[in-house]
This record gives sequence, structure tokens and C-alpha cells, in this order.
Amino acid sequence: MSTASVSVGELQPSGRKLRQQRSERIIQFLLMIVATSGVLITFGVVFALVRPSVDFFRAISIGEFFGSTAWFPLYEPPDFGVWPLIVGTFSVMLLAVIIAVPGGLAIAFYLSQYASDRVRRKLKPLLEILAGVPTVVFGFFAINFVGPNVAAKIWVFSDVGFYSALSAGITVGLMIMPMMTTLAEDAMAAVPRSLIEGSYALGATKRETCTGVIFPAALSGIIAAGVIAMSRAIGETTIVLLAAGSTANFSFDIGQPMQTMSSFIGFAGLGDQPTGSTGYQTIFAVGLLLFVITFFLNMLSRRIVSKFREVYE
Amino acid sequence: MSSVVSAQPVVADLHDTTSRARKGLDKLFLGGLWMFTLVAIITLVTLVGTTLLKGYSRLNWSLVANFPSPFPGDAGIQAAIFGSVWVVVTSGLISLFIAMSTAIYLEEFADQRSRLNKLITINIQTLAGVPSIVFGILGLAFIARGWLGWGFTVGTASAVLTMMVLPVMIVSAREALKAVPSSLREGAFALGATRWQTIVKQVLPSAIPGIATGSILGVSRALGESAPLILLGALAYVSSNPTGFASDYTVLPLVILKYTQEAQEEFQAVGAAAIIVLLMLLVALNMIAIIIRDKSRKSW
Amino acid sequence: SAAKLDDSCKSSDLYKIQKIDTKYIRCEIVKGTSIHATDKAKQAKFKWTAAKESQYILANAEKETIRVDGSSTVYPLTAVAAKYFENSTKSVKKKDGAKVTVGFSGTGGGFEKFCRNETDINDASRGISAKEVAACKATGITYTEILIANDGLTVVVNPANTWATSLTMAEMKAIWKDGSTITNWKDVRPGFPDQALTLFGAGTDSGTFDSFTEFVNGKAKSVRKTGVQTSEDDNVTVKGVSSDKGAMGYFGLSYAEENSSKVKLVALDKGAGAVSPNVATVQNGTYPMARPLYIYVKNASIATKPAVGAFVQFYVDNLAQISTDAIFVPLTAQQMKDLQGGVKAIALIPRVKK
Amino acid sequence: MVEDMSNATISETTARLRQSGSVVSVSLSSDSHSAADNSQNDLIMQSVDLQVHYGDFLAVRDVNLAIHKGEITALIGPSGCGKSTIIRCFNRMNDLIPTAKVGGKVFYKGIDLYGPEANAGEVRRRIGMVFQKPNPFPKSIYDNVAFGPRVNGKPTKAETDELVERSLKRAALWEEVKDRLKQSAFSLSGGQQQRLCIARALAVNPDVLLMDEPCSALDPIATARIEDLMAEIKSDYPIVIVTHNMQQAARVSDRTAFFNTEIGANATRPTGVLVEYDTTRNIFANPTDTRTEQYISGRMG
Amino acid sequence: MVEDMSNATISETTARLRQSGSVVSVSLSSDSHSAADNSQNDLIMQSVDLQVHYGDFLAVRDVNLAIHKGEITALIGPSGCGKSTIIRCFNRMNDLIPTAKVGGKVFYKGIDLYGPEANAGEVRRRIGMVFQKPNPFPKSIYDNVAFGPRVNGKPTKAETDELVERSLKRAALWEEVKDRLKQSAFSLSGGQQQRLCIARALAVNPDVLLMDEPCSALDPIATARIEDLMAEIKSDYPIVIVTHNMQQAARVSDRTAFFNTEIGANATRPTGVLVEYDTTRNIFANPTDTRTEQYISGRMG
Ligand SMILES: Nc1ncnc2c1ncn2[C@@H]1O[C@H](COP(=O)(O)OP(=O)(O)OP(=O)(O)O)[C@@H](O)[C@H]1O
Ligand SMILES: Nc1ncnc2c1ncn2[C@@H]1O[C@H](COP(=O)(O)OP(=O)(O)OP(=O)(O)O)[C@@H](O)[C@H]1O
Ligand SMILES: [Mg+2]
Ligand SMILES: [Mg+2]
Repeated sequence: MSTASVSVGELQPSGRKLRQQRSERIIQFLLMIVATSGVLITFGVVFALVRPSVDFFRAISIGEFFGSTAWFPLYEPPDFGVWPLIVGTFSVMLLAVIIAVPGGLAIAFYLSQYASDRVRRKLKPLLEILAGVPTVVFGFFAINFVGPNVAAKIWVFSDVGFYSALSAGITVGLMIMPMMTTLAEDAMAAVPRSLIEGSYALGATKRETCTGVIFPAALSGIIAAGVIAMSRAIGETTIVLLAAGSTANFSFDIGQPMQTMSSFIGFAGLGDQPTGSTGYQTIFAVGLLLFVITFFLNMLSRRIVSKFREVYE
Repeated sequence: MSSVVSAQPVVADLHDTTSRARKGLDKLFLGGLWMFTLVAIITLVTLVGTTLLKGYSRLNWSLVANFPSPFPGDAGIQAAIFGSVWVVVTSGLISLFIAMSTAIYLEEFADQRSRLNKLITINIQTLAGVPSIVFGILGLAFIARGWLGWGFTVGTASAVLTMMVLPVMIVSAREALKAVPSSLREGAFALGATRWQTIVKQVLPSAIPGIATGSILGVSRALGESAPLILLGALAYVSSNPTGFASDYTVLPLVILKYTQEAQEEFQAVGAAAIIVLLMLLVALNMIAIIIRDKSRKSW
Repeated sequence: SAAKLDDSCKSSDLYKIQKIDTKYIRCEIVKGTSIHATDKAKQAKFKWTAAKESQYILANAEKETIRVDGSSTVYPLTAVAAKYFENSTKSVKKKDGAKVTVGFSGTGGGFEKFCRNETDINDASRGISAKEVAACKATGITYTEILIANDGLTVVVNPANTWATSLTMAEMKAIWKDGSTITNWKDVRPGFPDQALTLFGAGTDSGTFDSFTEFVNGKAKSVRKTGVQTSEDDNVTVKGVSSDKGAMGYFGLSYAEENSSKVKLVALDKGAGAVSPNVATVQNGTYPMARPLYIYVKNASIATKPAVGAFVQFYVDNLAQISTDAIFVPLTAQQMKDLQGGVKAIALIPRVKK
Repeated sequence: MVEDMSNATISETTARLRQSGSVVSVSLSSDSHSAADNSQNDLIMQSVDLQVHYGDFLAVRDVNLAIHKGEITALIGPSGCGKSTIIRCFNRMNDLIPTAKVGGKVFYKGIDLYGPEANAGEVRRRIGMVFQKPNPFPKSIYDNVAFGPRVNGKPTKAETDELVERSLKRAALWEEVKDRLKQSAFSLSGGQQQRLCIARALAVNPDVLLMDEPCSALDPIATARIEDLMAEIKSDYPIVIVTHNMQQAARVSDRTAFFNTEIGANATRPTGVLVEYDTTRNIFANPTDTRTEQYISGRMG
Repeated sequence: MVEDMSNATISETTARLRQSGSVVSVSLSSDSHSAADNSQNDLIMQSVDLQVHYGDFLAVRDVNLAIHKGEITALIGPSGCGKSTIIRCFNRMNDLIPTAKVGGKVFYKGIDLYGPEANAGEVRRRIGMVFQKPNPFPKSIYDNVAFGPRVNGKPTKAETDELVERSLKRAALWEEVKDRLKQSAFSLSGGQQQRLCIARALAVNPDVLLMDEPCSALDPIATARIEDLMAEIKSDYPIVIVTHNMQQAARVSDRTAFFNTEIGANATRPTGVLVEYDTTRNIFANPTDTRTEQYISGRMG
């Protein structure tokens, strides 16, 4: 009977390996530092927006900002009532959502329930291309095609000029439709197959299965997708800048030119406001408002999605 | 005992009894789906079609070779192409570095449940939802002017685009790392490999195709992005290719934006031609992504 | 291969310089032909001619970037100058010619950068303001002002508008002043028809907007806020005015003349009778909405960057051609003379060897 | 075209069907294949040489089964032998799988389910199905049951109310849910959900009920309730049930079909075959095929 | 601090270890716990009161096991009883699961694996592991084997060549792959891949080899080859193997540990416990615990 030989320190790494393990601790630390840079960016964004906004609201009262309906910050004398921008933003957003959400849903239904594999394989890349088209190209499309050939033709309530919220809204809607399609498809794919089969087993047709079972089952996912679409539409700058003009009309006639919060920022940026001027600070005040709105929309959609996950678990 | 009972013959029993209204609705519904699908296809076709029609006359070598000009006849986009390449490559590389580091830290080192991990994750989600123009504001306030004061240069634009594509890249890099089977990590650890050795020698090689495809998608977003750069002075008449981070620059989307707003009609053709070049670059990028994806599938 | 005099050159060679033996020759537009001509016979032709003495300065243009920013009104003029200058230096210095970047942040935005030492030259559609003078003083920046062109803002109406052949500045102000509610021609002047008035204006970030508001209302950026469709793109205004009988708009003289088939130019009356907008009335200042355009050159840039001096010299030497090609109202003979004085002042700035 | 084929054995009938390939009415002599009890042994459904491919892969072949009125028929066999595949052929659920190709014939009251006379929607309404995992719709309890009637007609509110109550009663769920019909179906327990799914299937008044391992996700108590329920309703709704639980097959079914897999001549993956089909008593007490015997003993021993 | 404790029984040793909590050298008296054969019975590894939590859940507790030189030790027991958890404690693979908390001690040649004297990387190099599913790296066969040596040092090309050949020969794979060392490891069959993984483990020259169900993904022929291989190398590399296949445990192992699950006083999920640990002969021929007997007979009968 012999005793196992004992050598203390036997399970310690030697030389090279030891050095390596030490340097790994440094690597890990460095990685952590880099990983937190994202957090810095967010703080940077918030800080960059808040500081000049504070200056802005020192000069312009919040009451005037939210209490008046004239937005002419770059005129003399300037007006700082943000409502025209809000109305413009929501007009364009609503138009876009009215097109993108049903459109995205319809295409998602078609792709996931109706289309054959062959058709799907051909359609998907087309949608991917559409999803990858830069917004400036959509803007070009808006002023050369959508504006004169669609918006001007379908809007019968007023004269539609070169610039209109309608043209911008339609184009933004077309731009976010592929994204909406993808998100809706994901939501539909998460519906258990057994539910769909349960519906067919009761003699339901494809339509009834789509509207009666898949839609309600995927509803929260679809709503979340819709909310993301909204926030995308609200944040869109270039298309609106090109298609809806630079006049902050306080109007509910979507045939008129309008300005959204994002397109105002882009517009004011074109004209390069002198630092510290009130015109320069408006960029930040409006940016802050835009950031807050999209931040809440994105939080909302995350909430909905996490609720949604619980249902089928 | 032979009690034989025939099943009663009920012919026509299983005929379609769907009511006409129900069938009509079915057709209507499918019609609606078709319509929207067609809208998407028509959008793409008319978008490319109208652009081609407008721009094909200027789609020649002089477009690519020339620098901007006040005269539409010989206005070119060379500076914009090089500017785009500069900005996209630098921001792509920087964000790739940050995204890989972040993803490796979050997936391979950090405790998944740690506060820091959650904070970073939520933060990335938040950043992903920030409108791109807001990054432009950040760039204007901190980078172009303010603290860093880099001016309206390639460096500023790269920094801003980096922030913009970072969330996309981090998410795709994390997905790629998650997709590496844990058996691979266990196999390496079980041989005494350290964490870093495991990552560098096993995990990353397996994840690279996924990371590459994700990055290319991020980069193509940067290539097409215009909004934040509007705030960063990329609109000007720039007749030289960038030579460094401190160079003046312009990029394709903004050249398009500028020509689109130009009063002379002939510039629209230049803009349209530039769009076609931009779209071709994007398609090429996506092809590379597809090739990488397919290649990586074959190799092992 | 050595080109010979009188050999025709291409438009892309415009202002290129070649050296044959010891002589320099330059590609120029044949007099009497024009880049803008639609008539085939008058379309631009190019030929090599002997280069002027002063162009040897170009040989000093190192591989440098000249930064210009400022007024979007002056931008097209400087952009043409830049284009030609680049053509020239490229041929002299081969690939390493000087580069010019031209921004159009607006006169004010441009001065801000200029006084922060970010640019070499600032385009201005007005003289430097007292505030800007102070800003430049604070950073120790000295500069030379050069009058570079004349500009006239024209008011345009629809060709079918038979009544408004001329308007008084008071009428203009009534229409355009902040708070104006006039939406019908009949309220502009008794006797004008009952025709809805629609207004097209320039975007707030353009120099045109600043000048127009200053001319009409006496205060920059002060203008009626409602009932005006604004656009960055003069072409949109042209389209709008040409498709609406009751429309009125404004933009630069050169662009108006270019589009005189689509819109009608309106004469203005400042109290001394109606004056039609044209080159002569703008040059002699009788037209009420005429103004001078400037460039401001930083003295330190001239001292330290040879290319900047070369560019200004080039700009001034070829101003007549540049103005024509950019469709600007050129300087008068007297103004040209004064200009040479400015250039001489620049020439006296001591150069610093790096 | 209807023929009376009394006194023909199943295999004879099958042979004739093979030749004619037409719509026939089939009946069954009461030989060894007759029902285990005295209930009516009318043939409701019959498969003839049924075989299913998924793409190129032959999943199951040569299945000749007869489903009788008033009876519960159990399908048993090892995993992958094609039980689910077969039961899904009985109400054309396999139509939903693009790669699935059905060969042979399935007759329902003499009509070929896959023939021109049959419409998939109608087939599914007539031949109800209950799935392995309870799959209530994300709607209220009431709306779950009302879904089928609503898509299959336009019942009035009163009719629907009555139908929902009757179906829930039939599925022995009424007492437990009558006070919360408007609540989400997800608020029910697993066993209740499965009974809800049965009620939902009954609400469209089917002629046959197919159940694919309906109890495998349930605890023993819930299972017992479902089994009781099956016994209760089988006189109105003949039931075909797939089960992995042989005790269950022995307990509840009148007939049992045992499937097994075998690898074909030049196939790489095993194909399911129907080894033996007989009264449950015979299958469990004295199976004729040794494979059946092995399977039964191996699992029950 | 080293103590010689010959002639102490395991339980005595354990008791002392509990008190001292320090690094000790332990040996085993040749009582009922001694090896089944005449091989050296030196203790290589020993676990003392080992227990593992996953978060709040106690997955396995009170495991006292001893691994001997030259032997194969089999861990058997029903699914979820913690066999994998235990074997992964033996080379600190559980460190990789953030929620896992290891209590008690595991000694390797007298050194506490979880003590300050031990480094996880070094532990894993010394105590090799082979997994349930073959997990070759997506590299060439050669690079798979060379990976371990390379990360653990900087061998020259010649050294590596020699090591790869020796390891592959040891794993009885050399003849089959020597002509295609540069090919992808994925081009090998499942059984070959598993032997490659064994070769890979051997290439770093471990002292013990842990195998978690190494044959469960393999066909019988490949399994037989692995079993032969294990028998061949066990004199050099003591082996701990987890297996579901009791015949396999009986065939190849010298000692067998039987684990079972039981639900603790106020626990909701079952916790694994070591029921019995003895020579394989004793465990299978005359187990002392009735649970062992039931399990063995239930499965083997
Ligand atoms: N949609 C499908 N596509 C391709 N193959 C399929 C599909 N569904 C089932 N199979 C294959 O067909 C064979 C029979 O499957 P089936 O589900 O009918 O078996 P089962 O007897 O119900 O098994 P279990 O008892 O596991 O439910 C299996 O080999 C299965 O892999
Ligand atoms: N990473 C983990 N996190 C939480 N619980 C775990 C984890 N791994 C295993 N468990 C739980 O610990 C218990 C023991 O698991 P373990 O995998 O060790 O069992 P096993 O005996 O190997 O089972 P099998 O024979 O199925 O492989 C199980 O209840 C399992 O669910
Ligand atoms: Mg099944
Ligand atoms: Mg296990």
C-alpha cells in the first residue's frame, strides 16, 4: 500500500502560462472598459442634449415652448411654439404607420401563410433590398415620384404642392414597411404551430386562421413592432426634409408642407447656426424632445415584447 | 354471426359548404395581401426605374472620376466616393473593434446576471432606438465643436457613424458568439486552455462569419446614412479625396442630397446617377456578406 | 504631347495650363461663346492661348487645401473659381495641385468659423457686422475685404399676371411684413384684380432670405410667417410661380433671367420710379434690391499658405469669366479698378517661409 | 356509385377498392376484425393502402385501417413509426405540410377524403382533432369554443351561447368555468385546457374525433378525467387516439392498431408499417404477430 | 503540510479531512472499499462531502468518492441525479457555470482542487475530459490534437508531430487517419470523432480521464472500440465514466458509484445523493442498498 506522492504547488501553472493568466486579467479589464463605452455614449447623448436645452429654456420659457402654435425660431422676431413640429411629426408618423403597419402585416401574412417556398425565396431578397435602400434615395423618390404622381393625385381636399406631409408620410411608410414585415413575421413565427393547426382542425380557412388565431396570438409582438415603426418614422430626417419642405405649418391638412422635429433639426443644421445663438440651442431643445419621445416608445415596445414572451412559456 | 351493416352512402357529404360570403371574404383578404405585396415590389421597381431613367445619361466614367463642379455636365462624385469609403471603413473598423470587445466581454467574461451586464445590454437597446439625427447633434456639440473641436472632418463623421452602427454590430456580434456551441468552449477549457486562448483560438474563428455578416450590414447602414452628417458639414463643395482624419470630406448620400436640392434641373441627373452608384456599392457589400455566409457554411 | 497654340482644348481642360518650352499656355473659352448657351452656334468652344504673367504665381500653389465657407449666395461663384483654379494648379503642379473646399453655411455661420480660425476665406453676401468684427478681433484675426460681384434680387410673378408689372417697395412691405395678412392681389393695390395671392420664399438659412427681408422690411429675417411656402431650391419656386396665376416669388437676378420664359420679372419702385432688374440697374445700384457680394480673406493665410494668395489672385484675374460662367452680375469697370487695389494690398502682406 | 359488399373481408374489400379506385361504401364482416363489444360496427372511416412521403422519405406505408362507429380506436407503436402521420391523414391536416405527399385512399362514409368530392375545410370540420399539447387560442374561454361555429356559419348570439354551454357540458368542463367564460383560456390548468380543446372540437359537431396523444402533457388525475370523458362520448363521436401509454390503450380503446418501423430495401431511414390491427382484447391478450407481442410485453412487463 | 494516513478507513480519513480542511495526502485501507482487482489501489482523487448548488437549488449533496490508480470508476443512476454535475466538479468545469456553487472538497493527490493551491486551467490540463457528444474543433485532425499542447506550451513542430502521432496511436485512431491529418475533423465518423476527442485529451498528458457518457451518441461497434480503448489505457490513465448503460458499467468498470435522487425536507426539486459506492462486482452481484438493487434489476432484468 503506497501513498500517492504529494507535490504541493503541482496544480499551479508555470512560467509562460502564469504570465498569460496574469495578462488575461488585464485583457478582461480592458474589454470591460471598452464595453462600457456604449454607456458613455448614452450619457454623452443625454448630456449633449440637456446642457444647451437648459440654456434654451432659460431664454425661452417652457410655457412659450409648449403653449404657442407658431414655430419660427430662425425668423425675426422668432417664435418658439413647438406645436407645429409636434403636429407635423405625428402627421407624418401616422401616415407612415397607416401604410407600413397594415402593409407589413399583409406581406408578413402572405409570406408566412400563403406564399409557396419558391415565391418566398424570391420575395424575401427583394424586401431585403428595399429595406437596405438609403433614406436619401427614398427622399429622391419622394420628390420625383411619390409627390407628383401619388400624393398630388390622391389628395382631393386641397392643392398639393411640391412639398407635402402626405408625400413624406407615404414615402416614410414605404421605407419602414420592410422592417415592419420582418418584425411581424418574427411575431407570427413565435405563434406555436399547434395553435394554427388547432384552427385549421376546426375547418377554418386560411383567412380565418390568420385573422382569428395568428393575429391575436401575435398581437403583442405586432404592437411592439408597430411601436418600433412609429419611433423609426418619428426619427426619420432626410425623407421628410426633402419631401415635406421646411415650413412649420400649424395645420392638420396633410396636403400642406410641414416640418417634423427631425426635419427641423436637419434643416437648421443645413444653415449652420452660430454656436450659442438661440437658433443653435433650438436644435438641442427639439433634439431632446425627440430623444425623449423615441426613448419612451422604444421602452414601451420592449415592455410589450417581454410581456409577450411570457404568454407561451 | 354475420351482422353486416353497410355504412350509409352519403355522397356529396364532404362537398365544400363554405358560404359564398365566406369565400368572398377569403378572396378579398388574399387580394389585400397581394395588393400590399405588390406595393412593395412596385415601390422597388419604380424607385430603381425612375432613378435609372433620370440618371442613366450621366452614368459614365466622368461621374466617378470627376470632382464636383458648378457645371452639371462635368460634375463628378469622386470625392464623395472616397469620402464614403474613408468614413465607412474607419467607422466600420472602430465600431467592429468596440463591438467585438463588448460582445466578448458580455458573452465570454461577464457574469450574465451582473448589474454591469444588464446596464450595458439595456444601454445598447436604448442606443439602437436613438434616431440617427440625434447622434448628429451629439457629434455637433461634443466632437465637431465643444470639447473635442475636431471640426467638420472625416474623424468627426467616423465617430458619429461609429456610434450609430455600434448597437447593430454589438447585437450581431453577440448573436454570433451565442451561436458558437458551448461544447467547443468546454472542449478547449477541458484541455487546460485559458479563457482568452479559448476565445481567440476556438470561439472567434467559429464566430467570424457571423460577425462579418453583421458588420457588413452595419457598414451598409453607415454607407447610406445621411441625417447626422447633415449637421456635420458634409454638404460642401469638396474637390479632394480625404487624406486623413483631419481632412474635409463629403459622402455619397449627401452629394445626392445636395444635387437633389440644386436649382438646375441637370443636377438631378447627376444625383440620380450618384444614387445608382450608391445602390451598386450597397448591393456589392451585401453580396460580400452572402458570400461570406455561404463560404463559412461550406468550409467545416 | 506638347499642345500648340490655337489647338482646341476640351471643356474639362478649361483653365489648364501647359508649359511649352519656356512659355505657358492656358485653355480658355473662345470669346463670344458660352457654357450656358442653348443655341448650338454659341455653345462654348475652347482654345489654348498664352497664359498671363500673373499665372506663374500658380507655380507657388503647394499641395494645400484652401478652406472657404460662408454665404450660399456667393457659393456658386467661388465654386466656379475653385473649379478653374484647381484645373490650373493641377496642370502646373501635376497631381499635387491645391484643393479648395467650399462650404455654404451662410454668411453668419461662415464668419463664425472664419473668426474661429477654421477657414481661410469667407464668402459674404453683406459686409461684416460689428459683432463679427469683434469676434475676429478677439481671436486676433485680420482680414482683407474684397468686393467680388454684384447681386440683384428679383421679384417674379406668373407670366399670366398682367397687372403687376411694377410694385412699390411700400407695397412689397405690405405684402411681406411680419404679420401681414394680405392674401389677395386686390388688397395690394386698388385696381388689382380679385386674385388669390400665393407667396413663395427662400429657406431661412439662405443668404437670399436674409437680403430679401432686409431690403423689403429693413430687418434681416423679419418677414411674414404665414402663407409663404419656403424652399431651399429656387427651382421649386420657379415651378410654383409658373403654375399659379396669383403667385409671387423672389430669387437672384441671374437665375431669374435664366428662367425668364417661365416667370415674369417685376420692376420695383423705391420712390424714384420703377426700375426693372437687369445687369445695368444692378451694377449702377438704381435697382432697389441690388447688393454687393464680398469675399473676406484671412491675412495670416496669405502669409503662410502660398496657395491662398494664388487663389485670390487667380479669382480676381479671371473674375469676368468666372462671373459669366457662374451667371453673376459682374463688377463695373470702376469696381474692377478698386478691386485691383485690394489685391495689391494682399500682395504686400509679407509671406512667411515654412 | 355505391356497392354493398357484405360478407367481404377487409382484405377482399381492399382488393376491390384497389381495382375500382372509386367511391364505394364498405362494410365489414364480423370475423376476427369485428368490434370487441356489441355496439354498432358500422364503418365510419377506412384507409386503403395509405402511405405518406415527406419529400423523398417514405414515412409510413400500406396502412389499411377501419374506424367503427361507437368505438375508440387506439394507435400504438414506437416513436417515429408514423402514428401522428396517419392520424393527420384522417382529417387532411397533412395538407398543411408542403413536403407531405399522401398515397392510397382514406374513405369517410364512402367518400375519398382526397378525392374531388371532398373539401379540406369540410373534412376538418367533420373530423375533429385534439392535439398532444393543449392549444387553446389566446382568447376567452367562450371565444375558444365559439370560434369553430363562427367560422363555419353565422350563428346568432343565442345560438352561440347555447352551443358553447352544450359543448362545455359535453366536455365536462361547464361546472368549472361557467362563471368565468370571459376569462382568458390561459387561466385554465393544463387538464382543463385540454378539455376546453375537446369542447372546442365538439362545438362544430364533428362525426369523428381524432386525438394525438391527448394526455401526454397531463398529470394522472387530469388524464383520468379525459379518459372518462372519452368513454362517455364515444357512442356519439367515434374516437381515434394515438397514445404512447399502453395501459391507456388497454383501458380505453375497443380496437388497437400496432405500428412498427422497418428499414426498407434501399432506404436509409425506417418506414412505419401497420403490423397488426384487431380488437384491443386480442392485441393485448393474444397478439398474432411476434413483434406486437414483444412490444406489448417489453413495455407492459 | 502532508500527513501519511495509511491504514485509515475512508470514513476516518474523511472525518479528519473535515476537521483539518487542509491539504492532505490520503490513502485507502484495503477493506471492503478496496479495488476489485490487484492493481495498485493508490488514491488519485477523492471528494469529501461534495455538494453542488445551481443558484438556490441543491443539485447533489454529500458525495464522498475515491478514484484509484489504474481503475475505471463508473457513475450510474437515473437521469438528473447529478452524475454530470459531480464529474464536472472533478476538473472544475463547473466554474464555467456562473450559478454553480461547489461545496465540500475535491482532492487530487492531496491538493484541494478548489483551494488556493490549485489553478483551474492547470486542473483541467491534469484531469482530462471527454464529452457525451463528440466535440471536435472546426479544425484539421492534426490541429485538434495539437491544440492542447500548443495552449499549454510552445512545442516545436517536431515535438508536436511526435505528440500528435503518439496520442492518435494511443487512441487507436492513427491507422485510420494518418494519411489525412490535414483534413477537417468533421470528415470523421461519430466514433472516430470521439476517439479523436480522447486523443486530444491524451495529448496534454493528463493524470486522470473523465468521460461523461462518451458512447451515448455512438453505434454499438463504435462503442465497443471505445470500451476496448478504455480498458487498454486505464493502467496509465485512471478513468471516471458516467454511463446510462448498465451493461457498459458492468463490462468496463472496476468500481461503480450509484446515485439516486430524493426530495429533501423543504425542497421542491429532487437532489442527487450517492447511494452506494463499491467494486463493480459487489454493486451488481450483491448491492447492500435496496434502491441500488431495484435500479439494477429494473434496468437489467
Ligand atoms: N413534417 C415532417 N417532415 C419530414 N419528416 C417528418 C415530418 N413529420 C414527421 N416526419 C417523420 O416521419 C416519421 C413518422 O413521424 P410521426 O410523427 O408520424 O411519428 P410518431 O409515430 O407520431 O412518433 P411519436 O411517437 O414520436 O410522436 C418520423 O421519421 C418523422 O421524423
Ligand atoms: N447549468 C445548470 N443550471 C441549473 N440546474 C442545472 C444545471 N445543470 C444541471 N442542472 C440540474 O441539476 C440536476 C443534476 O443534473 P445533471 O446534469 O448533473 O444530471 P445527470 O445525472 O447528469 O443527468 P443525465 O443522466 O440526464 O445526464 C438536474 O436537476 C438538472 O436539472
Ligand atoms: Mg406523434
Ligand atoms: Mg448528464
